[in-house]
Amino acid sequence: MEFINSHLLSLITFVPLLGALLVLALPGTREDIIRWSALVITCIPLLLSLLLFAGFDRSFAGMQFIERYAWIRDFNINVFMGVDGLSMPMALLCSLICPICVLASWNIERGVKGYFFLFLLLEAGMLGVFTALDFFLFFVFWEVMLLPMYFLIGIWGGPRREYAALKFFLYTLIGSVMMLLVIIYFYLASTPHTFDMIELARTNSLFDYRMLCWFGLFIGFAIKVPIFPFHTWLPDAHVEAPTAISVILAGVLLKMGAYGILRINYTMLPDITMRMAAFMAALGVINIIYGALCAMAQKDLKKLVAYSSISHMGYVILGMASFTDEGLNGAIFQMFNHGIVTAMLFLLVGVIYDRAHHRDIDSFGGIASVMPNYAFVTFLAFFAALGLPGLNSFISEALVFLGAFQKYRILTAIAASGVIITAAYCLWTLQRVFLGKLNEKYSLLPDLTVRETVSLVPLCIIVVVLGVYPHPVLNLMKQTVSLLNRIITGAGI
Amino acid sequence: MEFGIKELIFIFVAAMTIVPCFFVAFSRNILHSAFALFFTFLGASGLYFFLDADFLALVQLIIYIGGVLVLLLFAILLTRNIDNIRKTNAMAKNRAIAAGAGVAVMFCILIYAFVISSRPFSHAENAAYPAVTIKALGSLLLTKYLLPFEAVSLLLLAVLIGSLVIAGRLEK
Amino acid sequence: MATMDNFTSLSSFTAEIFLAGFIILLLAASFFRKNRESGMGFAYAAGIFGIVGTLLFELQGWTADNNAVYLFYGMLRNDSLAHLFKLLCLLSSLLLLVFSLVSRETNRRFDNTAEYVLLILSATFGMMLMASSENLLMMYLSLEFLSLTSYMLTGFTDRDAKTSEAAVKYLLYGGIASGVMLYGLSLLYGITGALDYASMREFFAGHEVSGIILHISIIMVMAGMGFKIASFPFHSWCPDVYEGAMTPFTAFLSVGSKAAGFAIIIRFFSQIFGLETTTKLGHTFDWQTTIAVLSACSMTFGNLAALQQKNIKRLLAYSSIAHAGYILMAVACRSQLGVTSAFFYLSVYFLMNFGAFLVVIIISNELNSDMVSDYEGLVWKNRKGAFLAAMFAIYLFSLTGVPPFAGFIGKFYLLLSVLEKGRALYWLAGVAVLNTVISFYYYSRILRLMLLSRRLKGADLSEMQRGDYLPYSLMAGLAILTILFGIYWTPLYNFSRLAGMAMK
Amino acid sequence: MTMREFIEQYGFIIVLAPLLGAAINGFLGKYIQKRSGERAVGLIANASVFISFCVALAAFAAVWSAEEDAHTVVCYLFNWLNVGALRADVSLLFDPLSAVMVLVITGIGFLIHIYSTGYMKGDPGCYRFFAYLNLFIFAMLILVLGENMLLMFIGWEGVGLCSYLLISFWFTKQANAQAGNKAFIVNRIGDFGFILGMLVLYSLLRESVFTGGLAGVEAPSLLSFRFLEMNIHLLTNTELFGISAATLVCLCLFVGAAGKSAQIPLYVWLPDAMAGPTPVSALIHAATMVTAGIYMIGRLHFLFSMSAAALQVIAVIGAATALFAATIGCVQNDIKKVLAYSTVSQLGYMFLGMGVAAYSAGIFHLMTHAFFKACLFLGSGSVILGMRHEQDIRWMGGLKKYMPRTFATFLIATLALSGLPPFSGFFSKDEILWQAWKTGHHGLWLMGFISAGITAFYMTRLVILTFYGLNRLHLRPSQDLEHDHDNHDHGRHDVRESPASITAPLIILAFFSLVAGFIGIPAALGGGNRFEHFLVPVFGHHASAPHHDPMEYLLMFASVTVALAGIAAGVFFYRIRPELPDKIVSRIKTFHRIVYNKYYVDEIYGVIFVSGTKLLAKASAAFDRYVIDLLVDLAAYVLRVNSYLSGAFDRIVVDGLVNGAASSFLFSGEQLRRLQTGKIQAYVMLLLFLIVIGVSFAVIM
Amino acid sequence: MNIIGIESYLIIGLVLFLIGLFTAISRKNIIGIFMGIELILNSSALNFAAFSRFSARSLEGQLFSIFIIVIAAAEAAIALALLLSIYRRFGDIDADKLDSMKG
Repeated sequence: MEFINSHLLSLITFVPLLGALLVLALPGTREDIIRWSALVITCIPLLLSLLLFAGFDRSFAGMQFIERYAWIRDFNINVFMGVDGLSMPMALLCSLICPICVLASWNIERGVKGYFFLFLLLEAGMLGVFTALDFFLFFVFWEVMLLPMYFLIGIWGGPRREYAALKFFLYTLIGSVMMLLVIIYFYLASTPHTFDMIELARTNSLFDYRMLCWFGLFIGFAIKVPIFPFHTWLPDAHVEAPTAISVILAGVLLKMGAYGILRINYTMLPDITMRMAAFMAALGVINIIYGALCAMAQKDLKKLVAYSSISHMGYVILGMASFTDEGLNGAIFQMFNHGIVTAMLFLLVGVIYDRAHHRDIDSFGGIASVMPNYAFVTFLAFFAALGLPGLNSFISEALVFLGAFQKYRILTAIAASGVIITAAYCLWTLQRVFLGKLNEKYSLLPDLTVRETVSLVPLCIIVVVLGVYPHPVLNLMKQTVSLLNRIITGAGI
Repeated sequence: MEFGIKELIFIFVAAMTIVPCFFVAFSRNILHSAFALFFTFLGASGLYFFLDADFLALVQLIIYIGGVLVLLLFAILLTRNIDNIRKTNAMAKNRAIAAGAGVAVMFCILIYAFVISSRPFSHAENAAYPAVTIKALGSLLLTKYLLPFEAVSLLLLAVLIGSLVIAGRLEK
Repeated sequence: MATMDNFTSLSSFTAEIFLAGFIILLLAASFFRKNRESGMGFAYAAGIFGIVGTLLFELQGWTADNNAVYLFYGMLRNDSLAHLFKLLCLLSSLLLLVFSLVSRETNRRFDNTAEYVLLILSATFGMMLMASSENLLMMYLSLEFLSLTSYMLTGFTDRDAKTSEAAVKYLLYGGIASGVMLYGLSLLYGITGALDYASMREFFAGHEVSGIILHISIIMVMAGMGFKIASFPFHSWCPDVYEGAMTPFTAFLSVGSKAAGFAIIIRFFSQIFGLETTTKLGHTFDWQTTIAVLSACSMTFGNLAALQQKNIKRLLAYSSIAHAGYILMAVACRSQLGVTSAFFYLSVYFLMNFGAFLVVIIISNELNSDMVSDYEGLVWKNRKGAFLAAMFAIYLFSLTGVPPFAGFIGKFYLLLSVLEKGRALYWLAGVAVLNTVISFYYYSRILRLMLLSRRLKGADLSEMQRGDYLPYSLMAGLAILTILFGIYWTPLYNFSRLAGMAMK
Repeated sequence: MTMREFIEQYGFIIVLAPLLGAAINGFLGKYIQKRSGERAVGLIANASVFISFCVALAAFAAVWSAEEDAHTVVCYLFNWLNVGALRADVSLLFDPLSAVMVLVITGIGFLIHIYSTGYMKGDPGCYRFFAYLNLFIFAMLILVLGENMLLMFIGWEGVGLCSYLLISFWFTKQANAQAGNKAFIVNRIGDFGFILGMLVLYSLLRESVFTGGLAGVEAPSLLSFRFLEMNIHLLTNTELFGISAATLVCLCLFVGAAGKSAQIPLYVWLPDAMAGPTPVSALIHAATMVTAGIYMIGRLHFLFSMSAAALQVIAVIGAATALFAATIGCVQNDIKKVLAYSTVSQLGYMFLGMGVAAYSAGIFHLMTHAFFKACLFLGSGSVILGMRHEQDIRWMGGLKKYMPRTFATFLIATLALSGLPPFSGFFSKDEILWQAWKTGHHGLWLMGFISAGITAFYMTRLVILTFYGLNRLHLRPSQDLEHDHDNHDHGRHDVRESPASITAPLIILAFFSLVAGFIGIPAALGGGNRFEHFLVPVFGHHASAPHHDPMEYLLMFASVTVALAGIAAGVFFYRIRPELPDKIVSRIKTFHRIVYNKYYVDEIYGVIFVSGTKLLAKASAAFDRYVIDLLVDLAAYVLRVNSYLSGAFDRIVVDGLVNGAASSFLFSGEQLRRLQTGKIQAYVMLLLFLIVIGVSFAVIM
Repeated sequence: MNIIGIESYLIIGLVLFLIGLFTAISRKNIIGIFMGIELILNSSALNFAAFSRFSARSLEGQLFSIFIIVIAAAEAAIALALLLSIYRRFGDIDADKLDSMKG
């Protein structure tokens, strides 16, 4: 037990990696064994991260569960992992969503072994990004997560999957390549050459070309969030990716961009971040309004949900740019909530797609009378998406508004108007799909199967519970956020 | 600068090297250019004599004229039946003009460079330069430059085998 | 550093002597074997034995305390850089022989294999000389040695019109390029009055030389060397020869001869003009920017031209031009770390490129076509197709320079050495990074055809027979090394650091 | 243990009971209904509301009996949010104002629950209906009892959600679904205003309270009402965007109130909300939800009284809505639509009351209105049941004989609404008019006075057309029968009185609408105005007007006469000379059509807002797909090369815009490739050419 | 500067080199190109000899020229062999016809 406690993070990150190799070794024909073993492998990090959650010290702002192993001595690169209030919720979210995605990818027939191998690799990459504290390790995990995603979208995706996969990879590659330059520059500029993020954060005053580095990093992460001008890959990637992959894509991958900005831009270049705050806030508001408007005009249900993710991530950016405790806490809580809500939405889209084999909103109608349970869960998901008070997204949106209003009065007012557009397209979609006269083509659609319910129910519970009692997640991040704010405002003066 | 009989012959030999060169470049008949090449090589060996490099001149005569030129003649004869030898040497018009321009520019630049930096070329006055070079060359070859000597022998062996194999397929 | 005379230096020249002796032995043996058909197995076995022998001698002769020793009156300089590059070249010719065994072009109905092996061994001999030559004559001689043997090897089989056309093009272009280099060398000899690098370096340290003539001679010398490593201005032969020559030999050209070319460039520039030390000459004659410009051009040209290639070998040719540009970037850094990362990248490139060509060979054995479009739906054909596709994916991603693979670490070191030079070369790092993105584009076209599209086009693949496990285990080995060095690359780095330290 | 301790410990039961009821019916209702029928489901729902009604009574007693100063009882549950300077707890605040509201909600709610068991008999979705209804009661109680604005906002949106679910209860019909959508979105616009108000309030308070930054002081709950009441003076002199902070906050909050309580700009959803079942209209769209806005203003009266401008705006809009809605009410033919517009008009009255700072009068009118409007709606429900779901009053008539009890209760409620003396409507409406006049808003008094008359007129018209004269069901043109079931017996069908479960609540409500007025008899008429006295701890003392101001009697007399005149006009037009209205209508045809179509407000909104946003959405989606895509990504390249991939349209667009970033790479790649001509001498040419360049550069440097 | 000085050798060498280059580029016949190459090699051999006489004043230059000549001979041998295989394959030795591989 002591071993597990002292090596918790490396276990969480490398268990899926070993699992992936195990899956590779299994016989390709026995698909059921592969599926069940994949499920078990993804559940292990979930249990471990629950252990992490239990053992996490809420009152301490710095890094916990620190592990450092020498990797390449000559260049002072070491496997340095740790979690703090910022990465803890994200790791929890990631390890929670992965088993659900494995459940959702039960009906993959083609190349099952390859699929689950890549999926477990992806999970290892994602968990690695959230726990890595060594810049080189962070970059390696960032790209390791890129590869399986390319194939998962490319091979198991929809009709225009190749184009979508390529676009996804190229966008992220451009971003990460810029990041690589900045990483190397930081390495060379730091006096005892080091990749250790905390060390770099401490001695960040001595780098020059600060604006250039800040933008190099920011663009790399903005592509991932995605922020307005760089978002065009998201709708394509989502529409073409299989259900489980778009759940992971929206649920966890989008958070990496925001996490990156918080973890690197904020701590290493605080003065520039302070100066660029208004710019980020404006981008956030554009994301909210533009995403919502685009969502309203979509015909394809999955594309609509994709644009809604862009809109919700806009809140995160706005919250981050406010440098107030409420705003930043709201932003990180919104990252967590959005992960849960979008995962539900994509699962639900997957459910209807498996039955009707198309996602055109207008050709559905009156599904509620045929599939009541499905209707109930979708209503809950959509209402959580539009930020109905009593559900989890409202709290994060309220916090973001309360936090951001102090610094950007007009911008936040415009962002608040986004609430109306979001409500409009959510309800309009619900009405076109669920209410109204039953389209007799769908009169015999089966309701939720056991597998689908098992994957959806925990998410519903989280959505409602966090809405009423948000402390379990909010307490995690409070100390780190106040530390982060102090750094930024301190450096800004 | 004195202008004795030696310089006169030198100018003649230099002319004998350069003028046939132009024939090689511009003549329409490949055979004519081969002969022009012969005179150029001859002129070059003459120039070597003026540099007191007598062994080198002989090597030039034997290998270049005896070996390389003969090979070229073989090539010409083997690849063309005699009758239509005339129009063998066409010249691609536009490429020629461009090449000419390029070469001219290079010529001016290099002449300019030589004029600017002629000083470094003539600095090592002190070292004695042996009149008869054959003995010195021999000893130099077998002491300091033994390795290149052996390496070249291996190279010639490899070339021998290789070209035999490639050319050898003729009869099949 | 001791300068030994001929006989004493023989003792540390054992590897080359063994090889030369073996060549002559093999020549003699081939005369006495009459029957032709069993010759193929015997010749390749002998060749491999020869190379392995030389390798063993080389390793045995290598004293790790990298004290550079001048052999044959300063003709050669046996330092760790020379040893490492010799190792790399020997391994490339070893793989060339093994690939020739595997590829249908060169194993079954290929009559004079003995001569083929002989030429390969002599080419190797030439490369070993190139790695350690410290004298203009020796450098030119070894360069010509490799070039001439390569012309013959390119045109060796008369399989179709392409090979002979490629060989002639290679010969003509090589002849002119090395002629121009020779003229440059003569000018250099004229300026310094000496043939060996050490005295040239003293000359430059001592005398004030006008930049123009030096610049011109260096550019002309670069013509010959650029031709060898196929970097931008001197690359035109590369696509045609790569497409025309037999695939095993193309692989060898893209790695072995390129590595030898780089050995010459590194040695030529660092020994004559010095690395770290800013000789008086340093500031007047800045060869760094020239090479930086060359590197940027060849990177960009190589990647852009490869965007729409139809033939896989031509595509890999342009990619090798681009990679030549990347390595030139390290040379332009003019630092010991630069030399180290150049060697590191070359050894990683060795793994990826030979792996990629092995896949190309096996696929052309089955489908006998080099068109990229014939790779469509490879992964869905059968287990073998899936294995090939997976391996090729690993190599392609490594060639792009994406982290979990060794290619990324190579590029990482290149960028590190470039950025370490401060403001001067930031633009070069930017160009390199932009090229990485462009390069992914054409690598992904192959990936897309092989893995992503579900249309089963082209002939179907034969199942994996029991017999031919050699190529697959080799491929797996190279792939594992590519991944291993992507994760833990300290051993490889320690070796390449030795190379860096050898150069002052 | 005293009533106060009981509430402090177990006050949350009032909220928990309906939640449990909703949960049980929601999740298990389907099985309960299948196994033991609708009665059981109804029973669960009624029981839960009854429990919360009892606790409400206990709370009322606790608050009423409290000594002089301790008039508020707080039942603290748990800390909900504690982030940075924001601290919000989930705790319930019982004070005279919320006690009144809770009594109204649970009391009328309970009656309506009983009524619904009768009304919804036979409807398969019964369990769903009761679950939503209980959820609504829970949300409304949270709204009323919330100790801070955030908690109130949860209730605020919660009731919006329930009204959406209940309006589109019969979702199979597209119209109902659209009505539900409309209601929620308009409410959402209101909530946007509410959020803005909250944001401004919070940020200004945060600045003034935490001038020295947080520094670990135990953060007070900034948005809790008690804290606001104590520290609202901090906002007196602060400015924001050029207007005084208090006014800005009040205006934003009023937008929220207008959205929820259907005032002028945002009232369009209420008439369409009649698509829901009648008990829903009664409970939500008459008695409780729509009054939330007034309650909010009452709760934050100290804030509103700080800015006279805001109060003026509220008063004006209130009066305007009253008059405007009354005019539309006169020409509506659907019984529920008439009552809906009457509700809008009465809400306008309440806002007028609030606008002239007569808070207790506003709340008093709220209470009385809840009783008689609920009674009217339930009465119309039983009429609709009787007439086989026919809602158009033009085809009714003569129901007096068949439904005596419904008729009696309907008549009492109508008289109360018209404001005749003995009934509660008179006292509350008159109090408001008197306060309007007293505080100098003579113009607003006049508008209120006229709309009182019109109210009397259309209510009489409604009563006469429904209950008096001959039954005109057979005149109904068959085509507008859009709903399908049971119109088989076209001949005379026997209209029977509704069962006891429906009429009993009617009678109770009628009794209250009669009695309720007596607790608020103004001093002028010798009454102690105990209602206002009860709310003093919340609203503080009014400037005690001089007793027996003669003007008050005059106004009272005037309002009674205008009510009688309205009734007389109604009787005259529809009882004595029934053909007259048609003649008038034919003469003022266009004007009548405009008013009948609600001044085409819905259509105008439709064109400007709804289709406007849709157009904007389409524009931004198109912008996204073409302009950004092409500039940034490699679509151009991939599509051009892989023709089988690209659709015809994309190809046309893409080829047209060849200058995308991707295609520039491709273009240069193409040219460089063409450089490779295959001719050896071209290669050497390139070599020569580049050497020349290199050399000339060397010379130039 | 006397006539037989380094300058004249330089000029002769330069002219030979440039004419060789010009021939190699503009000739259509492959043998013509070989001739160009031979000229270039010859000019550099001449250069080496001249520098060894005038500037370096040591025999190394001449030795270099000898090696150049030897290698030129080797190259001519290979050229002939490849030329024959081209002739057998294509029927004629026109350089511009050798463009089957391009792009």
